[in-house]
Amino acid sequence: MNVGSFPFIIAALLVVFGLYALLFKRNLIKMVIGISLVETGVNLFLVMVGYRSGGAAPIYTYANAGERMVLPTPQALTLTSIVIGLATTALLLSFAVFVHRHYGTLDVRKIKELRG
Amino acid sequence: MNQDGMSIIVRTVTRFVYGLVLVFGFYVIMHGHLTPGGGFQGGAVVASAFALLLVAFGAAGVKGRLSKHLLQSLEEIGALAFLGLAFAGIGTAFFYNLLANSGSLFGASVALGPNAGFLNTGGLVPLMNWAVGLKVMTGIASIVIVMLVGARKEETE
Amino acid sequence: MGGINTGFGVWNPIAWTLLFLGILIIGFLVRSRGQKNYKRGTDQTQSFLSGNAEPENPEALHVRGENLYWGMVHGLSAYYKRVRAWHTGILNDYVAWFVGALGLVFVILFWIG
Amino acid sequence: MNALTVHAPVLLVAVPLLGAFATPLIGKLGRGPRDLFVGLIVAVTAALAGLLAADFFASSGAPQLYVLGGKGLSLPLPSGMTVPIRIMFEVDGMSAFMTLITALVTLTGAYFSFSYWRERSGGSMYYSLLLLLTDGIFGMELTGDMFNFFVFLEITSIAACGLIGFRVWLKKSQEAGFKVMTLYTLSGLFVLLAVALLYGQHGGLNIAFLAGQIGTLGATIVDKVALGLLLTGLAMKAGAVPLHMWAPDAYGEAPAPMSAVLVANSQASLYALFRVLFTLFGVGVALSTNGWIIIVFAMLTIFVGVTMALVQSDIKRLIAFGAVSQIGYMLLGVGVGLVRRASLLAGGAALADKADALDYGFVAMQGGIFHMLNDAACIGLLFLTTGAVIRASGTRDLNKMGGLAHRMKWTTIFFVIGAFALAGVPPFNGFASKLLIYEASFKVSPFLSVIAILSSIMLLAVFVKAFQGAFLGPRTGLSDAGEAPLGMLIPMAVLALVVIAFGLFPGFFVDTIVTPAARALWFGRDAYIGAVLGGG
Repeated sequence: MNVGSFPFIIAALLVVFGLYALLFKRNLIKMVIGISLVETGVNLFLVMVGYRSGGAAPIYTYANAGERMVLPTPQALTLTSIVIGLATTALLLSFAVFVHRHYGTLDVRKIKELRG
Repeated sequence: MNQDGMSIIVRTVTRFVYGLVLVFGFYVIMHGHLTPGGGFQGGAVVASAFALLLVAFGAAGVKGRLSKHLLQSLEEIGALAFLGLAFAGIGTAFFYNLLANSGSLFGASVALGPNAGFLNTGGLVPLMNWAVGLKVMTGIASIVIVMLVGARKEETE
Repeated sequence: MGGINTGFGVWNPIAWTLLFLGILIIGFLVRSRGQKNYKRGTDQTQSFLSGNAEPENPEALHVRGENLYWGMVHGLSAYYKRVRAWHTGILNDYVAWFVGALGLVFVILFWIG
Repeated sequence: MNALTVHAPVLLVAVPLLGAFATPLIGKLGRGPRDLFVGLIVAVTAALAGLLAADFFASSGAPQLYVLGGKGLSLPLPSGMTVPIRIMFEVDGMSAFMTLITALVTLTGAYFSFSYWRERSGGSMYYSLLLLLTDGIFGMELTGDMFNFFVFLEITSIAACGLIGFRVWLKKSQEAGFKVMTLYTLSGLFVLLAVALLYGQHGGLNIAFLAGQIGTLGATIVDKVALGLLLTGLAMKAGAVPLHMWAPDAYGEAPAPMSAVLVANSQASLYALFRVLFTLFGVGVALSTNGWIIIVFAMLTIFVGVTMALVQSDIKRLIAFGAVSQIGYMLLGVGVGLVRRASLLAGGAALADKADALDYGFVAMQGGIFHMLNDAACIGLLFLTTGAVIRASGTRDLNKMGGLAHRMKWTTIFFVIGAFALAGVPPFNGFASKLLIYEASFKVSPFLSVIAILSSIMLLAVFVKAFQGAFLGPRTGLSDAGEAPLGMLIPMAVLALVVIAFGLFPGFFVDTIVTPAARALWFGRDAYIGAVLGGG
């Protein structure tokens, strides 16, 4: 299946939406979602870098002889990146829980004791 | 979601599905070197079974059966096992795959060309998958427990 | 020994330290030739606080950290008002600085470089 | 070359990792065994870093390779083309130099912590995160692979934010943790995007391979986008103004001994920035543009950092802003070096000009790199003394402190040494490195030197304020707290001795360790690439 440059556009859009959430959303949880969106965009880009039109999944045991495969390295990188993303998201959400406990709000504009 | 978990329907279904999820998770870990998946993915599946238990039976229902300390200890042991396997090949290089093609455990040589895949290949890789799987399943489970307990404390205060 | 060449000249800390000690010794020699006829325990050894009496409470004597350089900060208040206002403490603004800097770096790299 | 030196690069990463995983298990045995274990791991790590550096600086200076998981480093394709596919560690002068800095800071920070947490709840998690952070920093400094670098970058992000926010009962530390983690993650993701772009363009992740490709093919638009992303992302992680907003929060809210390690973390990002500018994009792009971008970052960092420090009333935040300003001096030194290098490589310049550029550019590099080491020692010392001060007085507000010098004589002396050294008062080490930077940057533009010198003077004023507020003044109820325990004084004394040694014998240290590091960046690009691709 020839997908053209469509996934790259989606990846760029995901990054832009994520940045929009980080720039204009006040809620801490929504900012974490923004980070996740940027991450998803980058991951999608990374997978697309190794994609070949019509390629099979890079699993040697399933492929037919002579069939061309997509590049496995970016997929391995993406998996690593997803694992790291899980850890960062968990940490960010934990911080959000404790920030809410201390400040009683998730509004980022009210959480500014550290300034100046 | 209250302290006692959810309705009897959810609990019954959980009892039924729980074992299937566990088996599927361990399958994914075990075949990590042959099929998509591996330690992290399988571990995450197993941890989702723990999360299912927590959701269905509530924190009170699971308390005492899933000890946080036990989970954390197992997590460290998994990580140490992974590192130990990485150290095993230090005679040649760190992370050197000592067992691959050696004829011993997981040491069968890989057939050339497309094949169905044999479990007894991969050398240290399947063992590392198990170590990572142990770490991930216990790690994510303890994260879920900590977050649940943390959220609960906030409700009572 | 121990010196470094800076292109314009040489920096040798050992020589500098010896010179510093020498000047210190000369300073002490000059000081030791000064008058010694003041009387201890009288007003001559009291500290002079612009003619005010010394406060009883010793804590009142301490110039707190915040009071230092207030004049300088006051003189630069136009600058400080602006720069302190940048550090809003709001995370959205910090992300905006990052995105802005990224944009600026791209502009420089592609239009000028 | 024995087995230990061959495996030293990977052991530097593996040993702290082992410690990080084993510490919670050993922590169940009690505090004594755990402290002993952590102390042992940190000491072994520092010894390995010392061994690696000693072995490297004694040898000819050719980059050392360590290939993970295999005998060779390349995989020949059916077409005959060989691509380096394995993850490898590549140690050159700059990497070996950076490991020394990290080892010094972590060693003193960890040993200081044992006494610092004596009466408080410093759990096993703290030491676990400390070792994980050390591990990530070493990895960033040693790796020769872009994606591997990203992984270590994220390890440091997570561990650093864990350290900032692990005291969940402190309101401000949670706020700082969330903010720092968001910004770290964002910069890390843009670094990953740059890695993906480079991979898509050149089909490899090895730094030497990518550098070789960019050098021979010239930088394409995609490469330039990647350069911009790497430059901004790493500048953010290093804390350059105007991307420094997280830095005072992080350094200020982390436990005092960890603030110093966080500065070492920023310096590791700085190292990566230099690696990108000199090795990865050392040829094929407009070097003077990159150099001027760095210089602008540097000037802003120096000036804004120091002026903001002057108006702080929280002693730790004050020193944190001072630490931000010092990052600017390192950037200035290397930026000036980059601009000079551009004029050296440009065709048509007169021979005398070229010799001039080589001279002053290289001196600027030496200054910037020497200042990294000096800054780590001085700022480490200052943060440790601040920790002792806060522990004794129970407050961080300069307006509530006073008179601590009456009881804490040693701490006072160490604070003065650290403050003088960082502010560039002769004969301490900060003066030596700053002098190199001033004189070399004067040759590019006198304006740069003037700002740098003025800011250095203002930094002295900042420390006078902190000193006056915390240590001077009459004896008060607060100042009746006793001297810091011996376990805290010894790490401070070690750092103070290092500061004095670097100050009194700068020539020796510049010749033995700084010059090889500067040479690795300035001349070492071909050797760095050649070690992996052969030839060169």
